[in-house]
Amino acid sequence: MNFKMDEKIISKEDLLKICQDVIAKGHTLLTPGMNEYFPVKDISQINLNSSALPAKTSYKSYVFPRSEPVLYYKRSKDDVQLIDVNVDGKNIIILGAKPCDTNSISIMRHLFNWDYSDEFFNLREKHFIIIGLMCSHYDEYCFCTSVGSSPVSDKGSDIFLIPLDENNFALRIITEKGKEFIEPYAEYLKPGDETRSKQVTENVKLPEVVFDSKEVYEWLGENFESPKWEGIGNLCLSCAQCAFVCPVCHCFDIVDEDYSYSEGRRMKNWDGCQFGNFTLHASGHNPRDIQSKRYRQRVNHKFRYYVDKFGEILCTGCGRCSRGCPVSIDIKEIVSNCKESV
Amino acid sequence: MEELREYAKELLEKKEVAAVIGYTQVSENRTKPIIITDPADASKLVFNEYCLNNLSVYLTKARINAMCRTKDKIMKLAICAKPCDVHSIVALIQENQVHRNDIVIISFNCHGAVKDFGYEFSGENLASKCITCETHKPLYFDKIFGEEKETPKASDAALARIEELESMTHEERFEYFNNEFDKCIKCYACRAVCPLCYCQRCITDKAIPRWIESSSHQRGNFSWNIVRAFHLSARCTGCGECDRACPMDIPLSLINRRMAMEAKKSFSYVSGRSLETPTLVGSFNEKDSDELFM
Amino acid sequence: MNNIYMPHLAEIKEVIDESPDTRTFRLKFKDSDTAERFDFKAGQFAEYSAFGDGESTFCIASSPTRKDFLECSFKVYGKVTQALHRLNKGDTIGIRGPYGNWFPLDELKGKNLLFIAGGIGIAPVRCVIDNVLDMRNEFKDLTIICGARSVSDLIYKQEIKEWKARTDIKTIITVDPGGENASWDGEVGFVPAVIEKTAPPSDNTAVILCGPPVMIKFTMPVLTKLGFKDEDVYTTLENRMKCGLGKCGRCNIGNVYVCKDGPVFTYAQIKRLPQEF
Amino acid sequence: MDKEKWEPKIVAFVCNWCTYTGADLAGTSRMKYPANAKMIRVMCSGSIDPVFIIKAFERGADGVLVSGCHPNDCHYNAGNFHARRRWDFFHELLDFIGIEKERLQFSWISASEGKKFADVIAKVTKDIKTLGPFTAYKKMNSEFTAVFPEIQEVVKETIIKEKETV
Repeated sequence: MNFKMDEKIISKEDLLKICQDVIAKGHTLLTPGMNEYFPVKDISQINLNSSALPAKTSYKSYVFPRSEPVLYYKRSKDDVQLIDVNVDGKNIIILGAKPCDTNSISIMRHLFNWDYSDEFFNLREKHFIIIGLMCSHYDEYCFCTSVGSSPVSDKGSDIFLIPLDENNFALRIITEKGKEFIEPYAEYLKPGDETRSKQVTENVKLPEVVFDSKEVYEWLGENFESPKWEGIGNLCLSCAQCAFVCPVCHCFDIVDEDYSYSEGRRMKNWDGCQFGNFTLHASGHNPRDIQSKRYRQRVNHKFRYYVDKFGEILCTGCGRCSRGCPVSIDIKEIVSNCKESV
Repeated sequence: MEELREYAKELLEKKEVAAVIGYTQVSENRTKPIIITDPADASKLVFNEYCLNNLSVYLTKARINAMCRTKDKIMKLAICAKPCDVHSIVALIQENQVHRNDIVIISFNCHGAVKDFGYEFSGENLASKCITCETHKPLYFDKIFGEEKETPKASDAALARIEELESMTHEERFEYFNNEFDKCIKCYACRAVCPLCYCQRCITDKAIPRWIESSSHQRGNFSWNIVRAFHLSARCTGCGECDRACPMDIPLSLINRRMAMEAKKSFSYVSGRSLETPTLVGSFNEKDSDELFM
Repeated sequence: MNNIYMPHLAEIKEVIDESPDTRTFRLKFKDSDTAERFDFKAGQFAEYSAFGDGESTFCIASSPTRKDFLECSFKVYGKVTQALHRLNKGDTIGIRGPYGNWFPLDELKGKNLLFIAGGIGIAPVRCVIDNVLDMRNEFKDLTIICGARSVSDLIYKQEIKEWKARTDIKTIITVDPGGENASWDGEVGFVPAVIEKTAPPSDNTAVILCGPPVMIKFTMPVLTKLGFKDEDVYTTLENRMKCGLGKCGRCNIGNVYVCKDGPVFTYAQIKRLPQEF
Repeated sequence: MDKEKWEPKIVAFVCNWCTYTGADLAGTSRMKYPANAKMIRVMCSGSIDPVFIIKAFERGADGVLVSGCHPNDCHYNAGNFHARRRWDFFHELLDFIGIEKERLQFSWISASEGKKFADVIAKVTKDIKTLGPFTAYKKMNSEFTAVFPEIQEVVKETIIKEKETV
């Protein structure tokens, strides 16, 4: 399944032609803007800029919507009728996804598929074609290199683009799905020049590796009761901004919602482990009753528990959580300084 | 700056306060909140145009208040507050959430702050609340630092936006706000950063019965944002933290500002300005206008 | 599409009031095919839905060996249990399940069993007891120690009567001091104290322990003192759950998802987990 | 929907001590007023949380009436004074968000003002009728109505039935 060596060159103009065709076919084409990945209506909206910061939110909501019905119900006097929902398998092409985002779906896939498979996730994911774009800019919050990724990583992409110059991209076909997608457009592809793209990727400035994930893993195992957590817990305000902008956070809630006396639906909504009532039992008992425990859970889940369970770090190093945190809590700083005494 | 650090150190050393809540520098034009309990850490304190957080939100947190109660004595809490943050503190005192004698307000002569981290301080990048600010010197304080400086001039874009919205038809406004609220992901960051959203259990967390749907679809978002705005009307002091915290850039403070304008117009009341007057919605006057009622 | 969140519909065939705030539903699947296929083991749980109010998690209280109906018992606490409490005979509820792991009865064959239950914790234990009683000759001595806050809070009075009537099980029922009434003929005292007095010898004995966290906290030192090994004490964790499928992240403690890796754990396993339950 | 036939759905939150009794008087006096208002009795106009009104809109109300005792007549002395300030803000807020002021109306009706009650209901009904159905808010329920098309039908049927009974 590895087509890594299959590299082509495509001009920006031709790439936009492909986009035009994709939109004309009625597929959804997402591209990152300032705040979010948005569906493109007109190709003039497309900005293939490798030096932009990640959009404020990832395209997680297209595979795992923030609120989605899982079933509808209709109650009558002595009966209940259930209506199943159908996930429409609309093709979604994501153009210009950052390497820190392309990774996310493959990380979440483990969770949604161990033992029971969540078809809501799978059906949507199946119709995703991710065209990644090399990233050439980082800020003080980026740390993809510390979690095993990199701005030039094509992991998770179906097709990966590397800007060679202003008007040309090197196009790597990574997966079978990517190959299938690009095949009809073979006419636009010119033979590739690997040395050129290699030169570009090698010259990309990488964010500094600030922590070793194995060391963090060890430290977390030994420092469950560290006084550090209390310090962070005092500052954290218990919103779930960090979880909701995270490309891989996946916790959810299931609630029923009545529309009228007899009809309603059951919703699957995003939920965040930083909320006080996330683990609150009906009896009033709360295993994670204070903020420091909740923050500890967040860091542990990302850097230890998920590794134990699925062998991958639940973090892509995009830095969104820290960039947006209202009280500037920086997860990178916390894990990289973990060894320092309080 | 040195004076501030000395003062904080002194307070902590004399054990007058249990902690100093202040700002510390992260990078060139970025600060973050810090809670200092060790006098040695007082040197980390800073105050400048990049101190954006409204720290009074910490005053109502149980875990912060717990720090003040030791076995033998109850200590005060020192807080660094910009003059506009003092308004929030005043509002909290008015609403009996904080007692004036329990806190030490360290305030500053302020000449504005930037709209968000990462921007250079200039008239163009001035926070919207600073443009109309009339209190460059705090109304209440225990200690004041900093010198008086001129605030850069800027045009009041928020007011222009409100006026623009007011001139629209109801359908247009409804559509505008519905589209804005539709972006909401219900992370409740606006609630978390708001000093006046101090309820132990928010109405959205109450499930029996569930008045506000927890789902973040249009309907649930609309209800939540109306309720948030209503609960803050005539209480909001305009610190603008909700705007800054919102990851989806919903213009929350626009609505708050509009409601503050209503309070000023109909009741000549501005929230958080005086310790002597009761809060507007917590009190009543028999002579209030009956215009609304048939 | 295979919707893993889609419950099966079941009809409430009988409502049994166990105590003022605890009820047992006897349920029958509307679809006979589902009823046939719904196979579970002692200790597993299910998600019960009251449509319009949501889903709640509790164990299946009837024995897997008695297949003609399914029973569940719940105490009125929150939104969903209140809604379930409002339902009557003939109403419809939803069931998703069975989820989680189970008490390893096959491994315990040939051993003595000590069942300890407190309050509503008797529900999962009852499932095991009934299961064990249906293959009584595979186990050695059985002892049941069951506690409740007061006589009226004691649930499964009917079943307890049946167990007491049998000579091949030792049944000890206790209520907390002050909870007894004039006609009470059982023990009076907290569960740990009663265990200390009445527990069988610890060799070749496995313990199945369910109850409120505070009871477990005080019971464990007593069991250790009596010589029971942590590996032989099986208990269940009752974290808050929503999906039951190991997805929603609510029940995550350490590297386990209680809804999939649990809810049955030995005390030795629990000791290794972060203490967040 | 046929605008001629269309009848608005109005939810009236009324105070137990004055307006509800006033409505009673209107009824026992055999006064005629539109049957569009669904009355919800609450103990005081001060005890009506704005979320009640939002819920009413969510569930398909076209207009809401809030009515209580005249100032100084409150059974709890000051309930309606508190409410008066609160409603002022809520009304302004809804207006700013884009909900027409006529969708939410207020009145003071005492127990002896049966006639006023009938008049107020008539006025509110007329106002909402001129405004038309609250489609902007109802659009938010489109996902439901897509799954349960019969909801729309049911709504229509009841409207017609109601009209017949009037």
